[in-house]
Amino acid sequence: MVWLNTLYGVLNACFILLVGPLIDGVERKIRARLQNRRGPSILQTWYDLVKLLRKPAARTGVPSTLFRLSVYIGFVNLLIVSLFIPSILCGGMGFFGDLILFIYLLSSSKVFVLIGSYSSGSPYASIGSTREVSLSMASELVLAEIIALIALSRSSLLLSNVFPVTAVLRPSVLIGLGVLGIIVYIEHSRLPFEIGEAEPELAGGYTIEYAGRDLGFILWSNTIRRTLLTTFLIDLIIPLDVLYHLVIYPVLLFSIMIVFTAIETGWGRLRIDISLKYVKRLSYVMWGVILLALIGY
Amino acid sequence: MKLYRRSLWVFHLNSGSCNGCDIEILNALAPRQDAERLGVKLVGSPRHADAILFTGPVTREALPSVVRAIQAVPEPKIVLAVGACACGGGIWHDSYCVLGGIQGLYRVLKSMGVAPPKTIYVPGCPPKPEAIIHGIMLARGLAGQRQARSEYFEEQGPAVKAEEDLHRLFHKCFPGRLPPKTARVEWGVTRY
Amino acid sequence: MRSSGINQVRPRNKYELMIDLRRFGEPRLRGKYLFLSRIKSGRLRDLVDYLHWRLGGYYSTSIGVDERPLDGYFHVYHVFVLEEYGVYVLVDLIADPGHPVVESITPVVPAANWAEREIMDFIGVKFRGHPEPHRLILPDDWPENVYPLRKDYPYDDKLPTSDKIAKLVRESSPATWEPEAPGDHTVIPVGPYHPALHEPEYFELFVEGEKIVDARYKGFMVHRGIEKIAESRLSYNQVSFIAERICGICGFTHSTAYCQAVEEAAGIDVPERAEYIRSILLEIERIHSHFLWMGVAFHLLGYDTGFMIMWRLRESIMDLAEELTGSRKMYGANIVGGIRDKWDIRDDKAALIKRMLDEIREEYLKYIPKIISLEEIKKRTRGVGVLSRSDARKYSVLGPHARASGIKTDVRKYRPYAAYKYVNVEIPVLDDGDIYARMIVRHEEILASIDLIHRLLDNIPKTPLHADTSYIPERRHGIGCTEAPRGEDLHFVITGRDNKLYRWRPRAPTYNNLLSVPAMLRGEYLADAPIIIASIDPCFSCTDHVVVVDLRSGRRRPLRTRGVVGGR
Amino acid sequence: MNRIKVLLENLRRGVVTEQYPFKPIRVPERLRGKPVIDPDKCAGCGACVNACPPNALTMRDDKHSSMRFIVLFIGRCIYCGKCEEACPFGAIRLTREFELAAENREDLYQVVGLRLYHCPLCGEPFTTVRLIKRVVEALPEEQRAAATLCPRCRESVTAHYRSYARR
Repeated sequence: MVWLNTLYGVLNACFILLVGPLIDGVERKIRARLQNRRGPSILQTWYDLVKLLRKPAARTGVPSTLFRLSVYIGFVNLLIVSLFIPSILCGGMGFFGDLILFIYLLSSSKVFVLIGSYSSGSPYASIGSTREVSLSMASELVLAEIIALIALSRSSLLLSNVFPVTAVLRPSVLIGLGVLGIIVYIEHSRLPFEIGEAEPELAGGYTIEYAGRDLGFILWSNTIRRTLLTTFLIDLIIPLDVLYHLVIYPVLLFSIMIVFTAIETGWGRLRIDISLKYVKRLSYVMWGVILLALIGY
Repeated sequence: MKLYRRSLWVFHLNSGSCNGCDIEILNALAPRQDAERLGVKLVGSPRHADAILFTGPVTREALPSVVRAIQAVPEPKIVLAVGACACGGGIWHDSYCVLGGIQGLYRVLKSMGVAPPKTIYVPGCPPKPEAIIHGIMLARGLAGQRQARSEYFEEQGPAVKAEEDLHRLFHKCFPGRLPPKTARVEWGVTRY
Repeated sequence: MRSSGINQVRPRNKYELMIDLRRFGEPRLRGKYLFLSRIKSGRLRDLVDYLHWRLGGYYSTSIGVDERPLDGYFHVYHVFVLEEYGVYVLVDLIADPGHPVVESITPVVPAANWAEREIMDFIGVKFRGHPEPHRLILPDDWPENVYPLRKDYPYDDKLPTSDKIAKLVRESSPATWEPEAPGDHTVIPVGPYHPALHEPEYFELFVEGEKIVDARYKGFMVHRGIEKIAESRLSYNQVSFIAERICGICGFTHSTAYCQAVEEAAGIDVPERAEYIRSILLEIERIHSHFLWMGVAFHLLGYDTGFMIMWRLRESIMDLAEELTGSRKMYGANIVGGIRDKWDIRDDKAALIKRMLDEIREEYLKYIPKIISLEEIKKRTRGVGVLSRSDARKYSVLGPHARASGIKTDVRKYRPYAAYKYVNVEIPVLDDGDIYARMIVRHEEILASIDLIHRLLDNIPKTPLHADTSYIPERRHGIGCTEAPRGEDLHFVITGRDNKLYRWRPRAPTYNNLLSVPAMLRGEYLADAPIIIASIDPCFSCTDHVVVVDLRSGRRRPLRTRGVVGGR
Repeated sequence: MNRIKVLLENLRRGVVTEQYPFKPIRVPERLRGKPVIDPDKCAGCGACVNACPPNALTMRDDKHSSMRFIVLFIGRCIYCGKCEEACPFGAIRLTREFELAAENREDLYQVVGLRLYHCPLCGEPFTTVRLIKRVVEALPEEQRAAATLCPRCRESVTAHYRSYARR
């Protein structure tokens, strides 16, 4: 069974790797249509990635090892996550405590890139990464709370045991899923919470000093991260069943992303302090929800 | 360039332009022209860029920042000189405070030992957004060049004959009795 | 100050004003211009104080002219606008070429600071008592004692740039990329290449965390030597094209102001039809400029959909301009004395304009109330970047920026030019002084401009398009003012011989408006900096042959290029 | 809800993007595009060169080859149309062409080379054969011969003949 799970894991990882940029392409098309534009081809993000990966990384003047390595560490972290999260196939290399590892790797993948970017010394990069860190710290706290809630509800720390959390229909779980939806949206760094890159303010923010291949991996990581977060949300909702995962999962994945895009298109950017306030409020709500779960609802 | 066939990220570099071209560049991304559909994206950091949309006649004051920004763009890069100022210095080409467009900049780059990158000229004052898009497509080898050098040189034979006719006309009317040859004079407006 | 019987009585009209000003020098009245020459020694600052702070006028700009070929002296003209009397007072100071020093008026009128420094840079006249007599506009590697606007300096003299290159090589290591931080604050450079600006300009923001402590503006990147080219190479009618290229957004207003200045100087009466066409094109330009601003503002607020909508609507205006003038942006219609023949607006075009404008208005009104009621737009514009009325007066800001701070000012209404003489112009004024107010003022102006074009088109008379301009007298002074989309735009000319200008000095509205930016930035969030800077609709290329910087008072230091900025 | 209404309004309008590089766009009648010199009409008088604000049009006389070159550098042109107004022969006009991008700077030039005309008296070249020919054709019979001289010689010749008349 181990080899089968390994195979499942690898196939899942491949799926995530491939579909991440594709979803981004679809999103760009949708966004364009909502703005009366024709928009790029849905493969455009892939084209961009291929181009970036073929370009040399040109790390002139930014010699720090951290700067260079952090991108790849972040990417590998996400790759590991995609090995044990069930996505298109309902299986993976699960092990005890992978629920904890999931949140750890997911957040560390981002933090690594931010630290690397901070080390470049560019003022925009440092402001961008500081902002991004403060927001993702806040939102990951909420994510941790949600995971605690899930672990509590299904009394397990094994991903394959907690999926789907909808098997226990309690008010606390439903609220938790709702909050998770919002947190996934925030973690996607979509408008109005897209403040780390903030093109008009920070000229690309934390990505400013990266070029070529490095930048390609950052972008790829970002799409994978988005896909993984959404996958986690979907896994919690639909049953852990081959057919469900093969058919319903991709449909849900794309429709959630499209809905998110539509929401995003309608928003402007919030300022960091306002965004943080929102996320903190969510955090308080989650504490309440955990209490609710503890008393059995 | 084959690498940029499907995707080209551009960085907009203004070296002291009047804004006309810069606004038209932004305009190329607006819904009507929507350059994004062609895989063009405007990026905020020169390190992300594949190509530079270069505007302005290069003022002396902007020169250091311009050179730095150009050097920050990783190879292989394409420079699109957008507008009359960038292509040939525009109406300020000979002013004391400008270097006269991208050629002046390249002279500086050469003196620093940097080879000028591949350059596409997009004339216009300002060029229509479509003209900029055409330039971008040309740079990527996706569109053909419409503009070509045209030269015309008058044939010698008929012209010499006409001149002789005119001279004959003169000598017929003024046979002999002419004043002594006047001093050599430079006539005509001669501008470089 | 001495006081006499005459001092107590406020002059009632320009003639009384002229008699009144005899106390200070020799006044000479010619039409709208009150020249005041031979200022009595020691009375200059009293005079300036009187004009600027007591008579209700305001200091506009200063012009340095090298008139050595004419009368052997350098001249400095301080221009004061006295709307109440309908005159421009030109205080004419003379500097001896051997020892070119005149008294500075900056201690009395701080707004003159930069104009005087510009004269020091370009003409080489020194100002006695100037608080910061440092180089302002010319590049750092410009040699001392070379003054480009002196008549003996060739316009196309290209000084070698070798110093600059050496410096570049020295500084090319990224360690010097960041400017040093003064004290404990982080310095965030905004520019020279910043996606928010689209022009090479450079702000330095001193921040603590996300809060801005102070700001400093450093410009001069777009100094292209326009004035010198116009005075040396171009003829009267060619200058209107270079004037148009001062700015790629509001170029036509510059060329109109220039033409008006020459027409004033030469006493040319522009035919009515040309005036109407000028006004129509000016209003089209205003609409496109405001749409552009709205789009950029939404983009800076992260609301890209808004940007796309505004620029889509603007595209119709651009089409209209292209249809009327043959170019989307550079209309090229103005010549001294009127409008070029091909640029006539015939009846079929008039119908087209009306139809298109109605469509644009209808669609615009569908969107804009919804967009400006969006939560994040409101949150980030209301109460942000506030400029109080008194501050606005202090910095003497212009245009929509001033109108959003409760100041009633508009050249079109109070000093009407072109066809604004024949129609009533409504000007929206709000008191809040924040970004939201500026947005609403511009929104109202778009609608007002559309109405205005309709009225202008209804009344357009049938007259020739341009007057006879074969004779333009020599050594006449003229001032042309227009209301650019960003505020009052002032052009000063002295006519010359050989179909050429003797002196031309444009002053763009951003010149004044930029002064207020650091004041608006202090204490705001860093994330709001781009929108605050953009909220004045800055046009650096307009301003930059003459540039303004606000440093906190008391800070005296020459400006350097980035990389070597020290503490305060 | 305004947020959604804006997007719905956008959807109602639909895509406005043109197909540009693949399909031509509508170009307005008056568009001021690339200036083109008709070399057959051009007489090399240099009126356009004097009118051109940015010096996109330049003129150079080459005595060796006895040619006058009118050089139009489109890269510097500001499309003001002054040359079109100035040209007495209607030889230069602005077309509606705007796709002027070129990979090579050389491609942005138009050169018109015309034969120089030499004054029958002093032998100095001062303008083009074509211009003199056209001037001569336009003048009444009795003034034609004088028009074939360079201005300086014409002055001295007329002075010479005037002195004859006075005698």
